[in-house]
Amino acid sequence: MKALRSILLPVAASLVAIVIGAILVAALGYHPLSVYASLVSGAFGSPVNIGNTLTASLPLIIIGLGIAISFQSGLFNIGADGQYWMGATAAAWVGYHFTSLPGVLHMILCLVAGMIAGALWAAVIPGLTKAFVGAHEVITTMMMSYIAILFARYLIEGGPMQQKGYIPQSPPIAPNTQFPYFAQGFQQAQLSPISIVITVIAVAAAWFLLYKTTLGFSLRSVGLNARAARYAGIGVKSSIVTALGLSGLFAGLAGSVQMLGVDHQLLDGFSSNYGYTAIVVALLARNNPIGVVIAGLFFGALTTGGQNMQIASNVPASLTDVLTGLIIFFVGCERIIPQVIGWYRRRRSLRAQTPAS
Amino acid sequence: GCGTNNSSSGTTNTSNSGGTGNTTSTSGKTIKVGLVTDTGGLNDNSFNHLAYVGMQEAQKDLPNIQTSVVQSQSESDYVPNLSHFAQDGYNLVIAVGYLMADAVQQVAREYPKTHFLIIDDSITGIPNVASAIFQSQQAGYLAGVVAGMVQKNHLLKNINSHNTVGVVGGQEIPPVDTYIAGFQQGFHSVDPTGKVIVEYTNSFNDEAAGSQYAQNEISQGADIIFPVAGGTGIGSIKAAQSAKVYAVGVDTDQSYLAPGTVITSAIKRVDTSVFDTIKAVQDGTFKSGVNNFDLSNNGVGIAPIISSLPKSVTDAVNQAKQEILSGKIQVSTTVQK
Amino acid sequence: MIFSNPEIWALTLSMAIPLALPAVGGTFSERTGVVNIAMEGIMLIGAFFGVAFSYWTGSAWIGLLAAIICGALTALALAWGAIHVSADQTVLGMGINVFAAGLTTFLLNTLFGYSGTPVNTPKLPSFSIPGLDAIPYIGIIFRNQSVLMYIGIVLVFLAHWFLFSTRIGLRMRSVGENPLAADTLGIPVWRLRYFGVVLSGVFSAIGGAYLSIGVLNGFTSNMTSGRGYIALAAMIFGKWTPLGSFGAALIFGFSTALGIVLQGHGVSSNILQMIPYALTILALTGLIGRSTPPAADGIPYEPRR
Amino acid sequence: MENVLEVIDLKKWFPGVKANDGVNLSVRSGEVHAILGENGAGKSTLMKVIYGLLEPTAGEIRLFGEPVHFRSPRDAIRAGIGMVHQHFMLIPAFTVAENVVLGDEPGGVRFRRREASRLVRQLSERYGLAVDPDAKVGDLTVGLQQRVEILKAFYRKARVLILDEPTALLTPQETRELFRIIRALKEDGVPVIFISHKLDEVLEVSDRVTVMRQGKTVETLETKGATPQMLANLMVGREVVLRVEKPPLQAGEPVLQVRDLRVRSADRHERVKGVNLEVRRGEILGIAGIDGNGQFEFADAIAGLLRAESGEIRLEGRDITHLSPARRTELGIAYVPQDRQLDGLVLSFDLADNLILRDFRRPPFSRRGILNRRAAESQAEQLIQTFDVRPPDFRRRASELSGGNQQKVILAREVSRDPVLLIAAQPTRGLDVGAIEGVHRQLVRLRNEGRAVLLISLELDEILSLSDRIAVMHNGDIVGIVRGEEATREMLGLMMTGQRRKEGTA
Ligand SMILES: Nc1ncnc2c1ncn2[C@@H]1O[C@H](COP(=O)(O)OP(=O)(O)OP(=O)(O)O)[C@@H](O)[C@H]1O
Ligand SMILES: Nc1ncnc2c1ncn2[C@@H]1O[C@H](COP(=O)(O)OP(=O)(O)OP(=O)(O)O)[C@@H](O)[C@H]1O
Ligand SMILES: [Mg+2]
Ligand SMILES: [Mg+2]
Repeated sequence: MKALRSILLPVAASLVAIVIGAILVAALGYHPLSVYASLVSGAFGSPVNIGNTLTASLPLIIIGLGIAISFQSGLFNIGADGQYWMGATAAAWVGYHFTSLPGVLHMILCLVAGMIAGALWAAVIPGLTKAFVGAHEVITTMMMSYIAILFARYLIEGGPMQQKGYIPQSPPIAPNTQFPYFAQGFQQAQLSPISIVITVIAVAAAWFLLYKTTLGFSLRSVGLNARAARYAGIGVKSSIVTALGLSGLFAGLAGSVQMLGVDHQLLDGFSSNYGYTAIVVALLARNNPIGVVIAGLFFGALTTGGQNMQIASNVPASLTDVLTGLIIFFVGCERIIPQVIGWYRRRRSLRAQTPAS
Repeated sequence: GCGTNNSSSGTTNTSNSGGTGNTTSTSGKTIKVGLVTDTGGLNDNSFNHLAYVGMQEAQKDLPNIQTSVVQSQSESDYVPNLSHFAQDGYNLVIAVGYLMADAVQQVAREYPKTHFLIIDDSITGIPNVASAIFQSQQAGYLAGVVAGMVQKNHLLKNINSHNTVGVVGGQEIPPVDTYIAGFQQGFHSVDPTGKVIVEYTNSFNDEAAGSQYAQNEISQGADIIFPVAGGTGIGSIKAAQSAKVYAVGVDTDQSYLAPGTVITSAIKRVDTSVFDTIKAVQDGTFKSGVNNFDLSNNGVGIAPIISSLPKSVTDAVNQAKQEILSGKIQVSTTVQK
Repeated sequence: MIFSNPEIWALTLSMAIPLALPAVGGTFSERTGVVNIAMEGIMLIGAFFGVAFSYWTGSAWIGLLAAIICGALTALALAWGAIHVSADQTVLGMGINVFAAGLTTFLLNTLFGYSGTPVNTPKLPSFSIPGLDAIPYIGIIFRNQSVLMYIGIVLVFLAHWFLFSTRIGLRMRSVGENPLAADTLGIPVWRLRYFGVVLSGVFSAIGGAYLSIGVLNGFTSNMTSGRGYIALAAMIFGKWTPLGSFGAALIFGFSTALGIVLQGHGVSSNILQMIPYALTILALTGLIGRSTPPAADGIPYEPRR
Repeated sequence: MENVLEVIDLKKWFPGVKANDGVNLSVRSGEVHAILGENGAGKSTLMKVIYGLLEPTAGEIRLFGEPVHFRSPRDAIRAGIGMVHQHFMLIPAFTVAENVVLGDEPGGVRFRRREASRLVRQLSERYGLAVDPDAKVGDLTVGLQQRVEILKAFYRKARVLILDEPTALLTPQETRELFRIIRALKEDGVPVIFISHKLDEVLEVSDRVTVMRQGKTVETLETKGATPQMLANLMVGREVVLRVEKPPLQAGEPVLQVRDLRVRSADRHERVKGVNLEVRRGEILGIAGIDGNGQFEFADAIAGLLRAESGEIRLEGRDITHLSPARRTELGIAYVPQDRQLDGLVLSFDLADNLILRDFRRPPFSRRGILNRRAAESQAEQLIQTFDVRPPDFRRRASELSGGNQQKVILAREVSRDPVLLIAAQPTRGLDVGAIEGVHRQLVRLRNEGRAVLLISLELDEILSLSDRIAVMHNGDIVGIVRGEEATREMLGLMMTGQRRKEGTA
């Protein structure tokens, strides 16, 4: 019953947002049904579209897992975007530097490098300063994120990672590190089955870590009541550093998976604000790893579908953001639905009573 | 929010992409053209917008052209967006920006029957891909000559004795840096001891930052500002206007932004290249490979120079143009630091 | 050398104002107990409708008024969700940010087309303060600045006085610290929270209007460029006080100005632009240390009646 | 005498709990009316309903004969009801003066801070509740906070005053002072509703007593003629043992040895100033003292939560001065902290998780970093049964339990760890007599099993009835140590104000 409720409510709330969005769309002079139809078919209408939706979802899911871990530990890692960039940068560097390594080993090395880079980016400055000086992590992670993006850009805009020539981009990573697509359909969607497998493993790992290990238990205790955790002998400072580090580790993993599976080289346009969308993903998922998967797929579908909606119904893509914003807002407000139902029931039972009394 | 009330009135004057084809004329075969912007979007005040303008012109002036636009939200949208048009049987798909080069190569091979045009990158060896390369350093050079003349001879009111011009770049990337490199070279060809301050805002849509960077350069004595930064640059031009100094526009004739302030603009005819390519596809004369747009085919150039400047400036510009065309001057594409 | 260049101070101030205003706004909201990360979105709303109404009515002042009203209405939506529905305030804020970015870009494109807002849109006046502008160095700071900058500075001080020296300010803070305690003393918790959030919308919208019709006269999509998020940091940095937020905004404005002024000497602009972020971290760890939010910040208050 | 306040067949139901289920109460003008009842009997709920904080499910409230329907405390305050809340309704970040005047501040638009300060100083002098009006409430000891809470009620000059456990944290002197004020109010005809778990206080100050059990009022009787035993039995509904039996002391070798310990509190004040102390196997050592004299910092330092500035702490001969709290936990220190909600529990964890909070790193609860939930559940089942935690369901969140049951959970966890040393800080604060009996029995059982128990309490009666030896702390130092059976209230009271006494034979 509880589980059913936790699925039905967000769905109902999304419906409310969709209806309000439809009114808005109609007011702006578009046909709401055709707009929504193209949104849905853009996201799921063909195998390639589904592939594209998945491709857009995977980084959101992996980063979202990390953010969920930080949230559960009572920390607001707002700088996942920078950690994601650092992961991608490290993976790219390892990917084109060591060309003599055997394929699988090289791939693993790239992934590990990305994870370490992301983890360090979050753990060292934001983590240690939070633990020992009390520097607010919202500020430090945000600032470190801006720094990361500028740093990555510096590397390829005239810095040491720029490929010879004119365009600011790193050399491509070695072919044996690029995740194979196996089939034409996957290739079209830039979706490697290996990326999917890694994402599934990441989800399982995050879930296991949070709910089945002593580390997860400590982190959650600290997140819910740091004082009680301290009284119980849990190291709050080390938990803060660990939580931010883990959070960055997932973001870094996402960056390296994106590098190996999709981009293959570091580019100026690598940014896509995944780190920010993933915050919403984690929040809407109530920081539950399984929920992160659902929310991640949902946002992936919205982006992919939005692109299609533009093409099919000539609605500017910014309208998807309007809809997305409404959906986030109303899913956030999902509690209004049982409230309204309860209020309605009470009124009805009141009305039923009145004649009797 | 309060947007709903206002926006309903907006439907009357929507000027967004035309979806319905022009079917009034019967001559010319019907072709479908799709435009994929990079993440800058159509309001980038730069090449995405220009490509769109070119496409709209084609729709207006040529018969039976159907157009559609998709603005990419992230770099991972490039491949799906390009494929989408190709799959839908579009005859020509236009990709704006060198960032899409890889995506175009991949998709073009998958859809050999679709024509592709990529702006700002040179792809060769794929029979269905044409590339438009702009020698924007040449446009920058001519604009630099104008600025140099003004500085050296103090041709305008309020020009100080610092002989300094300021460049506000969006980011250290080729489409920006080529302009700047040419501008520097052109400026120094006239005024070898003058100073060019080059700064980058690292953003293309922050008007306020553009204004502030310009103000800083003005405070260092610069009295001609050359922004190469899309929307950010608009702020720079406005800053020049309120500080009563001068500006050089970019990409398109930007004198409308601040008449009397913008002395000329360095122009890159992305719109022409798009228009021409659409026409070529319709006529069946599509040519793959690199199409160079430079001074010789008026693919780049400068906008009319402000009338308060003497003819000597126009003469100097014309002379520089001749020298470039004759190969006597080679314009560099790398910024001097 | 660099610091003797008065331009750096003028830049500092003009860059601090659009951070300080939303930061002060956020302070009002969070001091009454509602976490507000929607400053970015509300700034965009203010910036866009400021320009739009300025153009439609031909008066930048009406534009400013429209910006304030639209900002307040947006904040009202946040307040409703946060207070009446007890929804997660971070989610709501994120939703508003995404919504506002989409809506303003969408309206920009549909109402004004892709070439942007008309260039003949009126902007608010800029002027120098007579007398002040004659003083060397200081003078430059107050030379030909937007009227909104002067208003902004006054607002910051006014806000501080309001929050810490008036009866209603005391009550607002009590609601953010312990709403149950305030309730038992007969203080209307919800009403004050609405007031705080709406005030935050007003301040953020003025901050947005400062960008679009204060220093400029046009709107470009996403023109706030993350200033609302930096303002969030400034608010925390300033320990949830208006003067502290202003101080943090000044530090940030100064280091950004430093990054600009240092350019053109061959150092990569990417590296120079890290200065404000790096300095903020340094200042935070070195000078400021722990900053504790209002005790009930982000916790919905549901009277169990 | 007229009835000022009448409550008629009042019901207040929460989902799953009938907190008030048929309450009848009448309070006459000029009387002190005590309410007695076990933890969870519904006393506070009743008061909150009267004060407008909760809306009744059914029933009627009459004030001066008129039925009233308060929608919020605003209405109740207007009608002249004042209340001291059991759980402090204070704003730690505000000053004492700000807390007291909030809602009725001096000034127009501007808040006249100095005037507020003056008013509160006057008030505190008039009522003998000394407290600095400009101190931040968060910096005050809980005892002082209790005074602020009482001052708040007096500031508003109520026509009916509700005091929900006002004395839980007062010193005996302060309690006496409060009773003086209550009697003065009574003279003025202001009725006072007084809630307390301390039967002697109820007998001392009240005119009538209403006893509540399981949400219902059981009986109202004249205080004259009632005895503690009689009241206790009425509350609990069975025979209660008011004094715990202890076999004679079998003290062994020292378990805890503290030498010259100096500790600073979190706010950098030196709170413990060179304490020397020993606790032996098989004894309960009680620390008596007025709140704020360093006893809780002392306990924190032994548990490892505060750093020792200097000095030495030894556990079973081993130097633990610099070990982490986690290491000390492993070595056998158990700790029942003073504030159960803040420090003792993770309120949104369920009971099973709360019960392994200290030991989740050890087998059987985990192996190699992997949790074993089944072990946690079976341990929870067993503890819940042994300690009679209600409701007996380990899947419940700790937040859903009443305060007394929360305390039982903490105690169960700490006692079950087989500790070498148990530190219990205020283990029965706010508990009813029945629950206190249970806690005391557990402490004595541990002692009898040969463990060392360090009991810190502000309740002299608790200290006196349990301790084998009593150390009195004043101003960060031990003033003296006396044997439990030799100690008297008067003797301890004197020592607590700082009068030294030659160390006895203890
Ligand atoms: N807001 C609430 N929601 C649900 N149950 C509640 C709520 N408040 C109180 N209860 C339940 O109502 C019952 C009565 O609680 P109440 O606080 O009135 O007891 P009490 O007699 O004051 O006890 P104590 O002596 O411990 O203060 C308890 O079982 C408690 O758990
Ligand atoms: N703000 C206050 N208002 C009224 N009484 C106070 C206040 N602060 C402390 N006291 C009284 O003074 C007593 C001693 O308190 P305090 O904690 O300051 O100890 P101290 O002896 O001054 O220690 P230290 O030497 O560390 O300052 C307390 O028990 C309390 O009764
Ligand atoms: Mg109670
Ligand atoms: Mg003192």
